[in-house]
Amino acid sequence: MSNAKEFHFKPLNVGRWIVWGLFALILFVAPRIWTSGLAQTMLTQMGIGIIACLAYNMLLGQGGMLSFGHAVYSGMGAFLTIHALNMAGAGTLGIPVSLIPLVGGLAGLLCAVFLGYVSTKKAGTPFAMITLGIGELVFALALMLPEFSGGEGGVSSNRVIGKPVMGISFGPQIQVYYLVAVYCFICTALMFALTRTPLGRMLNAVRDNPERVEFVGYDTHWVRFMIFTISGFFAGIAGGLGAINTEIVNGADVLHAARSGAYLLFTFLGGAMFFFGPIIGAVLMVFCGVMLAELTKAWLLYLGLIFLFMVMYAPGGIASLILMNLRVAAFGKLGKIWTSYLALAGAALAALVGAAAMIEMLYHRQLNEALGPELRFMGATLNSSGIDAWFGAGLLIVVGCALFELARRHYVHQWGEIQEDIEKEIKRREAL
Amino acid sequence: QKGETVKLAYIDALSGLMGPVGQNQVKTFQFLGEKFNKSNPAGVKFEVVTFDNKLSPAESLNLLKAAADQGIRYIMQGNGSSVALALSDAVQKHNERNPGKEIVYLNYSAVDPDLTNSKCSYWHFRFDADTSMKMEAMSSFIKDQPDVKKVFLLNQNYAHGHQVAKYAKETLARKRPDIQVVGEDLHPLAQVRDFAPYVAKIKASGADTVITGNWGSDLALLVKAANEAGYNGKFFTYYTGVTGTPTALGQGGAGRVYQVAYSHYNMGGEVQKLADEYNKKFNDDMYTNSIQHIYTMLSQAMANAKSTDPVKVAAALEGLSVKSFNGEVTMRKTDHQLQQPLFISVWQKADAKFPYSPEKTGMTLAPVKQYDSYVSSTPTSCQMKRPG
Amino acid sequence: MSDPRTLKLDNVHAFYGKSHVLHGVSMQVNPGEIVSLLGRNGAGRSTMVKTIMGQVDAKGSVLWGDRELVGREAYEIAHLGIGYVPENRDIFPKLTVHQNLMLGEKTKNKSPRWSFDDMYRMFPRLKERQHTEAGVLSGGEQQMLTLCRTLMGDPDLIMIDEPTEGLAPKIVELVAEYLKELKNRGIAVLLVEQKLAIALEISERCYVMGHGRIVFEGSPADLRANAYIRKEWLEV
Amino acid sequence: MSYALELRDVRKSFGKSEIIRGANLAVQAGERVAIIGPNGAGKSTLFNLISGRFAPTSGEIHLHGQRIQGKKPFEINRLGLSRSFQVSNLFTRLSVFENIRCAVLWSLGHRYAFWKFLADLDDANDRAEQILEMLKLDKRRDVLAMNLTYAEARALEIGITIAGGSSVILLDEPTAGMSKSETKRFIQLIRDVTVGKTLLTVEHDMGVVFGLADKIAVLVYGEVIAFDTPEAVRANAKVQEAYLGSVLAEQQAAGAAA
Amino acid sequence: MDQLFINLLNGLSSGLLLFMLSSGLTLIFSMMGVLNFAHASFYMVGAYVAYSLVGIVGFWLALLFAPLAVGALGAAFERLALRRVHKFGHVPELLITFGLSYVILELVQLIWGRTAVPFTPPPSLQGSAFTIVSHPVEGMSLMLGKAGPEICAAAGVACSNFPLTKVFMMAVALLMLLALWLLLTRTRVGLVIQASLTHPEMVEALGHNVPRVLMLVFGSGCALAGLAGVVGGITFVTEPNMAAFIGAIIFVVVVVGGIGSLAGAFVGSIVVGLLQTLPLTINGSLATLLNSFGAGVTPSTPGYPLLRLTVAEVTPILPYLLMVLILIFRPKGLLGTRED
Ligand SMILES: Nc1ncnc2c1ncn2[C@@H]1O[C@H](COP(=O)(O)OP(=O)(O)OP(=O)(O)O)[C@@H](O)[C@H]1O
Ligand SMILES: Nc1ncnc2c1ncn2[C@@H]1O[C@H](COP(=O)(O)OP(=O)(O)OP(=O)(O)O)[C@@H](O)[C@H]1O
Ligand SMILES: CC(C)C[C@H](N)C(=O)O
Ligand SMILES: [Mg+2]
Ligand SMILES: [Mg+2]
Repeated sequence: MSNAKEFHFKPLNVGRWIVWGLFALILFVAPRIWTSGLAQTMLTQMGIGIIACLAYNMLLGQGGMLSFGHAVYSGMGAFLTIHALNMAGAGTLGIPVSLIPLVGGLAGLLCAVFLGYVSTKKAGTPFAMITLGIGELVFALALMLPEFSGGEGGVSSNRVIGKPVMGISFGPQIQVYYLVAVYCFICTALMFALTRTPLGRMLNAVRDNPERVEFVGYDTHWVRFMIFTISGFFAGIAGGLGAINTEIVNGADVLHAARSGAYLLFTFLGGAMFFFGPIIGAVLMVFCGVMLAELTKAWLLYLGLIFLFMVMYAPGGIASLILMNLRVAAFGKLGKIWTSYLALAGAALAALVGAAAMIEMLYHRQLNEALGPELRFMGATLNSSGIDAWFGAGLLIVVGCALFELARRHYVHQWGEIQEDIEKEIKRREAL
Repeated sequence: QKGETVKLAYIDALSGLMGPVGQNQVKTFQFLGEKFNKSNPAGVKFEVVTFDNKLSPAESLNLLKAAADQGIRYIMQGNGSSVALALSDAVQKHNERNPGKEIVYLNYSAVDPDLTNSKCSYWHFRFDADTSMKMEAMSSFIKDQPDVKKVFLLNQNYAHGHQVAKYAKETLARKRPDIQVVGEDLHPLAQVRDFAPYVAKIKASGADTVITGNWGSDLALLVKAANEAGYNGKFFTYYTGVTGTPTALGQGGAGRVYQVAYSHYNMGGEVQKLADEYNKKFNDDMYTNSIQHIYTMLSQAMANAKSTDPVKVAAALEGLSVKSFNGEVTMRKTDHQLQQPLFISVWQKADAKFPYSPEKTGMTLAPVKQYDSYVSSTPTSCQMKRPG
Repeated sequence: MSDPRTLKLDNVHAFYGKSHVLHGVSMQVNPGEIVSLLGRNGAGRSTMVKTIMGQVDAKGSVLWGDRELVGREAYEIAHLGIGYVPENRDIFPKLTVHQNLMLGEKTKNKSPRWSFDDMYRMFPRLKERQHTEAGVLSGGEQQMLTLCRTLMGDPDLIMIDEPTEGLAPKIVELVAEYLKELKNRGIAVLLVEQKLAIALEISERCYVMGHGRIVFEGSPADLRANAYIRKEWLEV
Repeated sequence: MSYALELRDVRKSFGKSEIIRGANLAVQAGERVAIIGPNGAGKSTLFNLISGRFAPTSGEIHLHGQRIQGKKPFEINRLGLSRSFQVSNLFTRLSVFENIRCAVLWSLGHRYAFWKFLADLDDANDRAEQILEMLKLDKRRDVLAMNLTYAEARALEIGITIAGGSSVILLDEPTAGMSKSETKRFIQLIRDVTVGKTLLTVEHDMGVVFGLADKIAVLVYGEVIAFDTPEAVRANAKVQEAYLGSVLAEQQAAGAAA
Repeated sequence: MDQLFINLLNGLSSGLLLFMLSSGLTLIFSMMGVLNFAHASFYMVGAYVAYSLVGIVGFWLALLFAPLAVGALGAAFERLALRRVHKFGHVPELLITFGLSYVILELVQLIWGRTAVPFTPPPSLQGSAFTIVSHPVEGMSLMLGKAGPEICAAAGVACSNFPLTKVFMMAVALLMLLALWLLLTRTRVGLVIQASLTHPEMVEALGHNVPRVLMLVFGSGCALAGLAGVVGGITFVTEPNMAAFIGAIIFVVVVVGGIGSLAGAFVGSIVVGLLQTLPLTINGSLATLLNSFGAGVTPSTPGYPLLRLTVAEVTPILPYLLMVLILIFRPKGLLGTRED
C-alpha cells in the first residue's frame, strides 16, 4: 500500500493527444474541403453550436438538469456582444473584435448568476419548469424593450472595425470561421477539463444522488449553481460568436423557446451521456436546420420521425451507437458483423426510399399538384397521380421492411453472440 | 441578354405559421413566371428557386449565402419585416465585401417603412406599399366617413403593429382632428386564442371603428369575437384577403370589414383573367400581385440596361415607370419605394358585379374607393448611399 | 395430474441480459410445506424467486400444478395464486399503509382467507400507522407491510425473500410464528433466509444454492449434520 | 466535560405524532455505541436528526461542544460527522473508485475547485485507493456502483461514510441482509476503519451489537431507556422486556462471543 | 362594470377550457411521470376529427366519437412507442412526445390542409346565451338569449352578448371535473397507477396488469384533450396553429395548481384563465403608478422602458411570472402534495 506513493505512474496519454490533435486538424482543414459560402457559414455555425451544446450538456448530461431555457444565456450573450460590437465600431469601447465574444460570455455568466440562483435551488421537474418560465419571461421582456433588443427587427452591426490587423478584418467568412474554430477548440478543451476536476465530478454525483452529496460535505445547490453559471458563460460565448457571425441579433431567433428546444433535442440526439455526444448533436443541429428544409418539403415530418425512432431505438444517442461499435471493433469483432450492417443498411434504404417516395408524392399532391403530377425524386421522375408510382413505392416499402426484419433478426443474434464473447473475453482478462 | 436565364431566389417561410402564405406566393411566382417567360421586354427566362427560411432572420442569412453560392443574383422576400431588415442589411454588407457578385433584393410585401427610410439600402426595392402609405389611403377614406367618431387601435405587439398604430394616430390627427382615439392596445403576436376580453375593452371604450394591422388568425379571431359579443363597429384592416382569413371570417363581418391594399379580388381586366386562371389551376387565390410588378419592372429594367447584371439592373430600376395591373407605377429613385395606386375594399357577399370569391366563401372584397399614387405617397427620410 | 398447488422447477436457467445466473436448477415445493432456500450472498436465491415470478428471462420449465409459468407475465402468475415478497421491500412510498394493503387484494368479490383486520392483529404497529404514507415507515415496519400486502392477495404459495432483515429479534421470532401459522392454513412457503437458525427451525426441507446451482437438498437435520456443506456453501 | 456528541432532550414530531420524545445521550470521544430498539422506535429518525436530514422540533444537539441542530447536512458533515444509510445510497452511475473519491474531496480541502485536475490530486487518489483496499473492493474499482452485488454495495456505503475521515460516524444497520460470514468480516472491517473514532451504529443483530459496541443505548418509543455497557444492558430488566429476552438474541450474542 | 363582469366570464370560460386540457395532462403527468408535449396536438386532432365526423354523424355524436378516436390514438402511441422508452427515463419520454407533436402537426396538415377549416357549432349552439344590458338608469341586467335592438338601441344602453358556445364549454368542463373526480376517488385504478409510478414490477407481482392500466391512462388523458379540442374547435378556429396556441401554458397551469392534483389543475386553470384576461383591462403601468405618488417618472428616468410597460401589455407573461414565483416560494403548487 505504501508502495503506491513512490510509484506514481502517470502515463502520457497518447490516445488523448491523438484525439485532440485530430479535432484540431478537422477544425483546421474543414473549410478547405468545403469551400462554398454556405458550407463555410454552416461550418462556422457548427463550431458555435458545438460550444452551445456542450455548455448545455453540462446541465443535462453531466448534471441531470433538464433546462428548457438555455437560449436565455446564449441569447443574452449575443445581445450584449452585438451592443459591444456597435460600441467598438463607434469607438466608445476599445476592444478588438476577436475578444468581443468574451463580452458575450460575461453577459451569459452574469445572467446565469442572477437567474440561476433561483433556478438551481430546485432540481428535477421544478427546475425544468422554472427554466421554461424564465425562458418565456426573458423572451417576452426582450421583445417589449426595443431599446435593448431592437424589437422584431433586432440589432444589427458591422464586424469590420477599423484597419485590418495582419490582414484580418473579419469581413470574409473564412476569417470568422477561424475565429470560431479557435474559440471552439479552447472552449471544448476547457469544458472537457472541467469534467476532470473536483467540481465536475461532484456535479456527476449531484446528478446521481443529490441527497448523499449533502452528507459528504457538499451543498448541492451551490454545485448546481456554479455549474449553471459556468455553463451560462460558455453559452454566452457561443451567443457572442453567433452575433459576430450573423452581424444581427434578433430576439425572435436567439431567445426563442425553439432555440432552447433545439439545444435539448440535439444534445440528446448526439448523446448526452458522453462528453463528445453534443458535438455530434451540434453538427446535426446545423445540418438539419439549414439543409433539411432545402432537401424536402416534408422536413418537419422527417424531423419528427427521426426523433421518434432515435429515442425509441437509440436512447443513448448517436454517440452510444458509435461507442458500442467501437467496442466491438476494439475486440476485433467488427469483421464478423459488417456484412450484417450492409444487409441492414440495404434493406433499410429500400424501405426508406419507398416511404420517402410516398411522403414526397403526398406532399407534392398537396402543395404542387397544379404544376403537374410529376415530381423529381432522387434523380427519377415520379408520377404522383399514377398508380404505378404508388404501387412501386408501396412494394419497395413492403419488400424493404421484410428484408430488414430478416436482416435484423440475424443481426440481433450476431450482436448478442459478439457481446457474449466480449463479456467472456473481459472476464478472462480480468482473471489474468 | 436575350435568351439568358435569370434565377430568382425566393427566400421566405414555406413551413410553420406563415407557410401557407409562402406556398401561395411561390405558386404565384411560378404561375406568373411562366406567363412572363413567354414574352417579356428583355427576352429573358426567369427561374424561381425556393428557400424556406422558417420565418427566421438568422436562417434567412444562411439562405442568402446558399443563393449566392448557386450564383443567384436576385433574391425576393416579403413575409415579415424583421427578416426583411436583416436581409437588407446583409445584402448591403455582402455587396460591399464581394464586389462583382452583387445581389439585388426585391421585396414584395414587407411593409416596415424603415426599409425605405432610416434603414434604406440601394440594393433593396419595395413593390408593396408601406404601412405609412396604406395608412395615408385609409385615413383619406376615413376622412370622408362622418360616422367614424371614435377609433380603437388594436394591433399585434411587434414592429408592424406598432407602426400601424403610430401612423393611424398621426394621419388621423392631421386629417380628422375631431376623431377621438378612445383606446389603444397591443396584443402578443399569434398567441391570443380568445379576443373576447379585447372586444369587451373595445366596447367599453365606445369605439365605433377599429383600426388593425392584424393578419392571419389574429384578424379572423378578432372579428369572430366581435361578432359573438355583438359588436357592430367597423374594422379597417391591412390583410383581410390573405390565405386562411377569408375562411375563418366566413359570413361574419360582412359590410363592416375594410381592407387597404394595392389590389383586391375584383380588379377586372387582364389581372382578373390571370386570377381566375390561377384559381382554376391551383384551387387557390392569387393576392400577392406585387409579384407581377416585380416581373414587369425587372424585365423592363433588364431591357433598358441591356444586361442582367444586378448592378446595371439596379441602376435601371431606379426611377423606372411602367404600366402595371393597377395603373402607372414608379420606382421612386430617392428610396426605392414603388409609388402606386391603392384601393379600399370591403368584405361582403359576392354578387354579379363582384363575383370573385376567395376560398369559396361566397364572400368577396368589393372595391369602394381607389386612390391615385400621389394621394398615398409619403415623404422619405432616406439618404441613399449609392455605390461608387 | 399433480396437485394444482405444487411448484416444480425443472432445469431452469435464468439470465440478466446476457449474464447467465441460474444454471439448471430443479426443485419442488409441495402444498402446505415450508421450504427454505439458503446460500451465500450472490448465490442466486433472489434470482430464483424472481424467475418463478416471471421477472427474469428464463429457460426450462416452471410448473405450477400442470401450468407452465415460464413466459407468463408476472400479473398472470400472481393471479394463479403465487405471492412474492421481494427483498428490497418495494413498498409504495406515496400511498398510505392501508392503500398499500388494498393494492395487495386481487379481486374484491372473492372471499379471501385474510382480511385487513387479520393483518392489523398480526402487526398492531401497522394499525397505528395505517393512514401514514408508507414511505416514512421505519425499516422494520416496511418489512411487515410487504408481508401483509402479499398475504392480502390470498396466495397458495408465498415466496418470501429475507423477511427478517432489519427486524428486531422479538419480531423475528414473531415472523417465524406467523410463517408456521401460514403453513397451518395450508399455504406453502418458499423462504429465502440468511438467519440459519430460524430457517432450520421452521422449515421442513431446505435447499442450499451455490453459484446458481442447487448444491444440497434435504431436511434441516441433514443439513445440521452435514458440516461440509455448511462450511463450503454457507459459512466462511 | 465536552462530549463528542451530545443530545439534550431532543424531540421530533411528524404532524401530530411525536416520534422522538426527549432523547438524551452523551457519547464520549472514541466510544463505540450501538443503538438498539424495537422497529419504529425512532433509531433512524434519531440519526436523521443528528446528521441534519431533519431538524428537531426541540432540544439541542452538540457535536464536539458545538450546537448543530438545524444546520444543513453538509454543514454538519464539514464539522466532522458522517453517516451511512439503512438502504444503500450510492452515486449509481459513477464507478466504485469515483464514489469513494467524491467522499474524500471536501475533507481534503478541494471544495468546489474547477482549476485542479482530479488526476493530480495525489492525496485524494491515494486515500481513495487505500479505502478501496480496506473494503476489499479494489478488484471492483472501475465497476459502476449500480452493478455491485448487495454486499458490495453495503461495503461501499460504509466506505463512503468513513472516507471523509470524520471523527463521528453513524452507521444505520450496516450489516443488514448479509450472511453470517459476511457479517463477521464486516464487523472486523468496521472495527478497523473506526479506530480512534466515535461510532454510533443501529443494529438488530445482537451478534454485531455485542461484537462491536463498548456501550449500548436502548431506544424505545423515542426515549433512551438505557445507556450502559453491554453486560449491564443485557441484565437490565426493562430492556429484556422491551427488546431482548428472546432466544434469537441470546443465540446471536453468544455467536459474537465465540 | 359590465366590462369587468364580462371579462370575468371570459376569464372563467378560458380557464375552464384550460382545465379540460390540463386535467388530461396532469392525469398523465402525475400518474405516469410523462410530460406530454404532444398534449396540445391531441387537442388539435380532436377538433379536426370532430370536424370530419360532423358531416357523417352530426355534431353530438361527433362530440362523443372524436374524443374516443383521439383516446384510441393516444393509447396506440403509448402501446407502440412510449412503452418502449419508459425504461430509459423521463427525458426520452418527453422527447418522444416532442417528436410526436411534429409528426401530428404535419399529418394534420397533410390530411386537412394547411389553413383553417370551417368547423362551426351546430345551430343549437349558435348565437348568444345571454345579453348583459347595462342601462344608464336601471343599472346592469341579464337577459337570456340575444337582446333585441329595441332594448339595445336605446340611448345610453350598452349590450354585450355572451356566446352560447362558451356556456357550453363551461358546462362540459364542469361535467368533466365531476366525472374525473368520481373516477379517481371511487376506483382502485388510481392507486394502481400511482403505485406503478415507483415500483411497476411490484405492482405487477401483486397481480395487476400494469401496462394495460398505463395505456388506459394515457389514452384517457388524450381523450380528454380530444374532447377539449372539439369544444375549443367550435368556439375558436380549427387550424394547424391551434396546438401552438395552447402550447406551454397548460404546463404552467399544471405546475401552478400542483403536480398530481386534479383540484390543483382546476384551481390553476381558473387562476391562469383569469390572469390572462382581467389584467387586459388595466392600462396603467408602473410609471403611472409611481407618478400618481408623485414620483415624477419621465422618459429619462433609469429603467423607464420597463416602467413604461402597461399591465395590459405584460398580461401574456403574467402566467409565467406566476409559475416562476410559485416554484420558488411554494414548489408544491397551490394545492399539490409533491415536490418533485
Ligand atoms: N439485475 C441484475 N443484473 C445483472 N446481474 C444481477 C442482477 N441481479 C443480480 N445479479 C447477479 O446475479 C447473481 C445472483 O444474485 P441474487 O440477487 O440472486 O443473489 P442472492 O443469492 O439473492 O444474494 P443476496 O444475499 O445478495 O440477496 C449475483 O452474482 C448478482 O451479481
Ligand atoms: N417523515 C416522517 N413522517 C411521519 N412519520 C415518520 C417519518 N419518518 C419516520 N416516521 C415514523 O417514525 C417512526 C420511527 O421511524 P424510524 O425509521 O426512526 O424507526 P427505526 O427505529 O429506525 O426502526 P427500524 O429498526 O425498523 O428501522 C416510524 O413509526 C415511522 O413511521
Ligand atoms: C405578409 C404579411 C402578413 C406580413 C407583414 N407584411 C409583416 O410585416 O409582418
Ligand atoms: Mg437476495
Ligand atoms: Mg431504521
